[in-house]
Amino acid sequence: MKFEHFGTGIIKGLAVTLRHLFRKPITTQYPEQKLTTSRRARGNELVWDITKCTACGTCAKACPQGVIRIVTSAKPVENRYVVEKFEVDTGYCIFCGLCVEACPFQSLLMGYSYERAKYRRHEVVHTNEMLLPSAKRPASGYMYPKLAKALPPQTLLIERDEVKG
Amino acid sequence: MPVGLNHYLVLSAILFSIGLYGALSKRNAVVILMSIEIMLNAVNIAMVAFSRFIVPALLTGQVFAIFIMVVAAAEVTIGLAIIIAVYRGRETIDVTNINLMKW
Amino acid sequence: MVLNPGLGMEYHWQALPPDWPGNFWWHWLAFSVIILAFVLGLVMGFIWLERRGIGRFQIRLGPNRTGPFGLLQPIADAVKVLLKENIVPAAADKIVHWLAPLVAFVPTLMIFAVVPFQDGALLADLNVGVLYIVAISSISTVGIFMAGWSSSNKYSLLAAMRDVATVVSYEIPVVLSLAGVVLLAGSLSLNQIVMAQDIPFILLQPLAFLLFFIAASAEINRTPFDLLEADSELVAGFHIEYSGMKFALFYLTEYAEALAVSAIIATLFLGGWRGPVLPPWLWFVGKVVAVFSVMFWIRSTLPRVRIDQLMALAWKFLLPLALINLVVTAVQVLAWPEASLWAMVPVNVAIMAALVVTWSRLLKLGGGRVEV
Amino acid sequence: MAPELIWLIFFLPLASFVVISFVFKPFLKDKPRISGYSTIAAISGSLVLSVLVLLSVIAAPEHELLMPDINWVIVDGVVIHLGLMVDSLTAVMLLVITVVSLMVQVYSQGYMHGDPGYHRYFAWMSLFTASMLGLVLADNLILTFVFWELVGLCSYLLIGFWFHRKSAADAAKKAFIVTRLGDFGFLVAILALYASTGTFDIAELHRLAITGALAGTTLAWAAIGIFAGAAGKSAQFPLHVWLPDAMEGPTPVSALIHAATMVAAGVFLVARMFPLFENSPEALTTVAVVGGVTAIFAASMGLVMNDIKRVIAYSTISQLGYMMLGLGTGGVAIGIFHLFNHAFFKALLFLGAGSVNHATGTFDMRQMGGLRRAMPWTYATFVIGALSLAGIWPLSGFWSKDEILASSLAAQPALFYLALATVLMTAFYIFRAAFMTFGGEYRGGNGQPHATHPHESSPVMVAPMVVLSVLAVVSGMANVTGGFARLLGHGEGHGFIEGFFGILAHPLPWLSLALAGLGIFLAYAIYGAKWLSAERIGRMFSPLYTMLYQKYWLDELYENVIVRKILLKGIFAGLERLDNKGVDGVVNGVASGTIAAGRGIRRAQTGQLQLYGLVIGIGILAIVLSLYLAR
Amino acid sequence: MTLALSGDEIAATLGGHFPGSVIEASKSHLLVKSESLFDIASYLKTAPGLDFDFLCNITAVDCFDYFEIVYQFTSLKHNHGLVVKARCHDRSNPVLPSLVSLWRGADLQEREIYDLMGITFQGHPNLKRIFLWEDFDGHPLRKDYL
Amino acid sequence: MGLGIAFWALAVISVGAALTVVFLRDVFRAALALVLCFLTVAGIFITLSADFLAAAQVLIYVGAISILIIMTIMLTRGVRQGSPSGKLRVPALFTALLFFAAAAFAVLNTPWQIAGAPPQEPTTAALAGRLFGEGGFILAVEIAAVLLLAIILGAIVLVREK
Amino acid sequence: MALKTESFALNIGPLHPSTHGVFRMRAVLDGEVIANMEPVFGYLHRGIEKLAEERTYTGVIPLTDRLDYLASMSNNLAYVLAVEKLAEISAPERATYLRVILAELQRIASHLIAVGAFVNDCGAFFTPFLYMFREREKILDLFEMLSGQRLLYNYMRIGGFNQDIPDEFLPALQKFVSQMPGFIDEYDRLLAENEILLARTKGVGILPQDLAVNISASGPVLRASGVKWDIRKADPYCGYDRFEFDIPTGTAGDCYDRYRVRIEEMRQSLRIIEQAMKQLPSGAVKSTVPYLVRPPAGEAYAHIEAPKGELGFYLVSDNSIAPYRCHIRAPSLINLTALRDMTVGWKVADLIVIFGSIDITMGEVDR
Repeated sequence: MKFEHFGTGIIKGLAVTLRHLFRKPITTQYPEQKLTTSRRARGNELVWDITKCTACGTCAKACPQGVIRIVTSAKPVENRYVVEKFEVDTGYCIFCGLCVEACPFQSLLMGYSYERAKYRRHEVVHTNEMLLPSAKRPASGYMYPKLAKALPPQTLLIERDEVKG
Repeated sequence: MPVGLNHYLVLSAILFSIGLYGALSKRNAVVILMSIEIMLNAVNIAMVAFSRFIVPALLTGQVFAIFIMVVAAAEVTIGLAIIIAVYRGRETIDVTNINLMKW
Repeated sequence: MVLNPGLGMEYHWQALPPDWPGNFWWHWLAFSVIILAFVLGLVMGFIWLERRGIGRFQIRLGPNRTGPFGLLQPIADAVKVLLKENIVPAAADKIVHWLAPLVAFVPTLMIFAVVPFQDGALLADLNVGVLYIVAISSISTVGIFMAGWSSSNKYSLLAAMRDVATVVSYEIPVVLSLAGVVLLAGSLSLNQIVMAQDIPFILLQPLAFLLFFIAASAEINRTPFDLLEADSELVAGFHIEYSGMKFALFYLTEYAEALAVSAIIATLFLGGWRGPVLPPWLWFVGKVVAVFSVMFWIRSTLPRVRIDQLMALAWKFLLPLALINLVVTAVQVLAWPEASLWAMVPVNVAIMAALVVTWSRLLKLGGGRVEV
Repeated sequence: MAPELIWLIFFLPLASFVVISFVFKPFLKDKPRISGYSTIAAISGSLVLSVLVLLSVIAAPEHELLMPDINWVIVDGVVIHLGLMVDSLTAVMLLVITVVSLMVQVYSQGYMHGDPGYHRYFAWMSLFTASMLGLVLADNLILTFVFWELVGLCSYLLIGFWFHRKSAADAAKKAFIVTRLGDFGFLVAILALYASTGTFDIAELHRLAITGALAGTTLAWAAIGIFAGAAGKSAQFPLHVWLPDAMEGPTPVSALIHAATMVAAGVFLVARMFPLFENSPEALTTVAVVGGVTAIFAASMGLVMNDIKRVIAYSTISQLGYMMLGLGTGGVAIGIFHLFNHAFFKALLFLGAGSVNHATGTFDMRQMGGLRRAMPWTYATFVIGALSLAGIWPLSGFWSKDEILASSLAAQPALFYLALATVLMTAFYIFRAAFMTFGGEYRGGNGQPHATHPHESSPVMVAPMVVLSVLAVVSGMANVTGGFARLLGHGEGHGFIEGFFGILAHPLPWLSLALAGLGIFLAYAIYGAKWLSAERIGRMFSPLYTMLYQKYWLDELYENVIVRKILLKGIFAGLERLDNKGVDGVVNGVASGTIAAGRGIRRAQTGQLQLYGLVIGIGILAIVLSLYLAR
Repeated sequence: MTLALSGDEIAATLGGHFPGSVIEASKSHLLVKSESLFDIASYLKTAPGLDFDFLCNITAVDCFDYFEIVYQFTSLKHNHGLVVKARCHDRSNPVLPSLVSLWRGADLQEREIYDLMGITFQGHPNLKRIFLWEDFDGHPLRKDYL
Repeated sequence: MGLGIAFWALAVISVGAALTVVFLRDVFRAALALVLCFLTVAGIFITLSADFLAAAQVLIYVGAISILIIMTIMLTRGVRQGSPSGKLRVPALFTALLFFAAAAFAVLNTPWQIAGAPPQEPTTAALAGRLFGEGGFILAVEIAAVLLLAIILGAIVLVREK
Repeated sequence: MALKTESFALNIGPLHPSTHGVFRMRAVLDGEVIANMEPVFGYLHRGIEKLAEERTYTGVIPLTDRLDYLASMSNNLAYVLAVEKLAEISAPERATYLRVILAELQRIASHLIAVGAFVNDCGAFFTPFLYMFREREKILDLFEMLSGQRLLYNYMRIGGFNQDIPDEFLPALQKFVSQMPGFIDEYDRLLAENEILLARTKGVGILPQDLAVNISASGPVLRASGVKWDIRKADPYCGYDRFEFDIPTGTAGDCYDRYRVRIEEMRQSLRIIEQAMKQLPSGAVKSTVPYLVRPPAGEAYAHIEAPKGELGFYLVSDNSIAPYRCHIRAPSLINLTALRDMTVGWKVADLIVIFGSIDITMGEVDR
């Protein structure tokens, strides 16, 4: 070891850590304390608006993973095909949001919630009704600024950690 | 029979004999060294026993034991150094294969 | 005072507090229990303190779930560890693998036999106390080495080799730096040394304190000298293959060693149980905790040194300085006028500063590529 | 003066040596200057203390400070003390050594600049200074001998400082071996003295010699033995051959060791043991005769050398002969006074030679010339030294040389004439050197680029020369009043002015001055103004010239005749024959028998350690058992 | 701005040194014969004024008929770049000279191409598979690998 | 009584450990047995009222020598297959037994002059006095120091590479 | 130990705390000294180059997130620049400035991890690492605000961004930029003069300048060896020539220099961000680009100065909606070329430090 500064460097470092001892911890106690995610959060599921969907399949084409499967009725009703099955395999979904971006009818949105872990593998495949928005499955403002405005503002560490170095 | 000088001396003799046997019969140089350490320890016991029972006020035996310890430390150091040097050159510490002293 | 007529070793055990009820066996038993309780309790406290403390140094909270302020965390950890499956590697040297944690732990516990908790309150006031500590503490090395060797794991073997190299090197500065204290106190008995500290020896022997702190940290493998468990290199070092109860023993050993070093530093350099107002044992515990706090403060700050730098530090920095310190102390003990002991404090601090600065300048320790 | 402080005189340079060797050299390789500074600091300390010693001795000249306090070796009743003996002689020597050493160390700062062995150089120089100081301080012969050998060792190391040059290595060996020849005599003398007196103590020996308890043949042989040692160290004929070769060492080394101090140690030793010589006329005569012969003999060789350092080296031998002559005829004061003066001006001359060498890259005077303009300071100081050496009034050399002449005239008239002739030669050769070096036109040095335009050396080299030149002027004044002689034990005092000018009232000084003037004039005529051609004169006295140039073929004599012919062919060959035929016959017979036996037994020698151990163990047991059974 | 040297100009200078080695030269790149690739590369590395001391990137493109190896040379000294291409027409055993002896930066990149595209670089000191294991069958980046 | 128990326990363990050292094939375990042997010898020192020596025994033998030995074992090959006995097994055994017989015979047949005086109280200061004090063993201490210096140099020279 | 021992092989990785992912180094040790070392790659090989051939040009962007997952923004940027070059699309001015801001933020975030992990490799008990994570979290907060995720942003699009920044972004960024220099000073106080860190890193793992150029090293590794080469200056993209900043370079090319270069680069990045924030124009963030980009047949190579070094995308188009060939010049992989040269002769502990000082991400090495 070269003692180029004969230990003053070590002492400086010790002083830095000592100062941190008197700072507020920056960690969050997760289950009790929760931070608000981004208004554009891409939570771990998709929210589907059945009323607007025309089953055009743009989302399925845009999906790089190919996790969206759409089965429509053979015959159009009111000049529209009816969706018989809209299936998202969340297990393979990478939540890139390209489908939401691609949807021309604003019928597909990213989910806002995140604590949606499942115990069984087949439960991650979401179909039709399971994809509908509900109180438990709010939609995020991803690609939809109006929706985003309504969501609570994101907690930022920069706002909490006021101590300057 | 209360424990007396003879007990210690016989213990010392036993340990010394064991060490002697090891030093003479083992083929691994390190084990030989270890046996020699046992012998030195045996001698130390005898020394301290003499000191305790014959001249308890003088501690001469303990002084000698200290010197024996010094010599033992020195012997181990140099012995191990030799072993490592030999091992480096010959790739073995089996003394039966080390016959540099032949002729 | 004849304490143990039966064993014929009466001369070892010196005066007990005269008001101690009963005879020697009480003392033996009571203190064994006290020491066990003290070590286990304080080790648990240390584990909690270190985890919380480092957490705070790292601007996080540390364990805070089990019990108030996470106080029960060490117990939870202990329970978890004890309930874990005990895995022994197939290629391991089974007997040695089993024995190793014990061999490492028992000597560490034995150290506390001579540490005075307050005046005369110690298991055995050995008149060779300091020597006893140094001697006993070196046995744990064998345990660590056994663990490293018997695991049949290259990482643990490397760690074992590092341990041996470290201990062989650092024993010398430890003994030499303690020699200065012993010279000043004029006794090897820890209680006597405490009694001699009208001025804490950290002031009279600042250099010895510094050297002992560094060398002892290295011997018990505390950061920045924790090369044998270096998580970034050797993953966990010598106890990589240990689990369950045996791992718990190693864990315990690690903190018991830290506790032992803290206690020794508190006793030899900080005046032990001496202090105003508060009861002596509280002073003692307070000082131990303070020393340990410095240890984990350092742990939370410093990177780790490399093995050759560790060796170089011992041989080129600590050893010469310890020798110089010994000579300086010897001269001072002989020549310093008794009355002006306080005047020695600034002198010795100045000597320490000068020596450290010059040595740092003179020696370029370590570094450099090793050609193969 | 506290004895501890006197010890310090010796220990300061020793500490410098230790620090340089064990701290600076290993750890501060890249900062060589520090070892020079430490040496200078240590020697400065010694100098200050030496001056204090001198002052205290002057204050009480009769008082001998003896401190045989420390028992060094106690073997079977023989007690060897470690002790100091500080009398006026020691005080003077201390001053000479520390002053010259200090000047040389300062000079070395410049001279050795950039040498890779800088640390080594100063370490050895420190060790040398320490040993030399120890030598003059020692109070018993054993200690003296130890330091005597230590200075010899340092001399060996420093002559061979540039050991990668074969000539330097050879010269170092030669110096070592030749001086050992003399030391053998010294050692025998010490042992003889001990055998007859039972003491190594110098003071005790003095007392014994003065009271006559030690006398007769023993004393004579002991004295001659001591003188043999002195002759070896002081390069007296016939052991002088090493000194010219020793010029292979760095020039400051030559200045310090081979001009001022170590070679003077022989003179000092004789002076130290002078009571022994005084009471043994044979020994005293030997000293005088050897001194006188050496003086002229060396001077004659100095006439023809072309290497400036060799000229000065022969001059040194010659002057040492003078000192011996002075000791042998006049006593301690005269010899030591010359030593005192000689140390300064000869060191000065050597330093000048070194300075010249620094500028030109060579020692060969035939390649120099004209340095007067290029190196004015060197020139001026060199000439002062030369004048002092030649014995020109009122420079220091004059005073001591005059006294030697006077004393030799009184005691040994034959030697007086030799000495007178030496005066002439001395003046001639030293001014020959001066004119060849500084006069005329520059002849190009060693041809290296830096030598084409020689320039003055750095101030750090010039300054010591200036100091020494001042000393060379004034040191002679020490005895103008007779003070020096009085200090060393005898002589009467007189006023300064009286002494300073009064000396010119005698005829003898004029005679020596005239001879010196003649020598200078001749040198000027041949080498300065070139009125006479050196070659023609050389051809005229061709055989003589050759003889001188070949140094009387002494080296060849030693090498070819003594070593090769007598030792190797004669004695050794005879021994060899005896050995081959007689001894070997027996031996071979025994050997072949042994081999035959060994062939059988060697099977037991397996090389197995354990077998040996086993046999040893069984053997011990057998012995123990047999002892027990025999009881 | 890193100046992209025009392949035409370089081709002109190269034509003098290595006649017939340049197959095609355009503003954007230079297509050379694979046999003379190494010589041209060493020329490009050392030629004054060019000094391509930095082998920025190597890649291979499977064009069915042939493999096209694309070298991006850069000169840190002059801050200009050049794209050099070479082709391997033998699909079963494509071989190219290795540039490792010139730029050690080619080491891992050539190994990667060998691994994924199956082009052998002659003279590479350690041409082993890099991402896939030794007995992996086929070369995934080829268009015919499915 | 207590002394007797302590002695017998320590003696049995030490002899057992020594036998293990000599007869075990695994060198590493043999070294561990050696450590045990050293420790019991320290215990025997305590029963002999040599407290300083006991501490020194642990410090030097357990702390230094055995660790050096273990390290050497690590550096050499074939630890597990260990240390077979050589050809000299039988004569060695014979010699050792003979030696033991002789020594035991000598010990038991010598009329030792047991001093009745009590053993020294704390021995440290007394030992220091014997070693460094007037009429002590100071010369031997210095010779030991020189020996250690020589050993250090020798070991360095021996083990130094190239 | 100085003693010569038998050399033995030691596997470091693929599961080892200090290999920054699943990397494996097969080291042959002589005592503690590395006698030989062979890096083994491929434990995280996912065939991204092959996958890209099956996706639309836009669909590749999420894949690029997964290259250097500590610097996804930079990967996005390099890729969209390559596509824009190939399809001759240009992004609006506002998007260009935003890209600079994001790329530089990403650089700071990546360097924070690099330095933190590097000091951790030196053996510091996570403290510097956690301090640096704290600042990185702030950057991730900002990125989350923009893209909705904290790691795999998928924010850039061919011709701009998928959506404009929210209103609260710029104030938060301003706050961050004003605070950050103080934190960097704090890191310096903690580390820059620490004797142990100096001893561990100075003169260790030297990559000489000529070798650094010869192995095509880039980024801080190249600059620490004293080569003043930064693509932002040498070949400015996204209008980097409009900003004032310096290129910090090292002298010795040792681990310490690489650490210093990264710290200095963070300061320079902050300078760039400040300038870009001041100059940020208003307007659209995306130019009109068809839903399925179909570039003309041809090829393009675009490179940026990513945090780890020169990140380049070589795209070949056959006028279809998917790239015909997509090659990624991964700085992490190429910087590892000289790993053996840098580590042989050093000790195990140094191997970890040297490896940490190169700063790689396995996602990028193996792809």
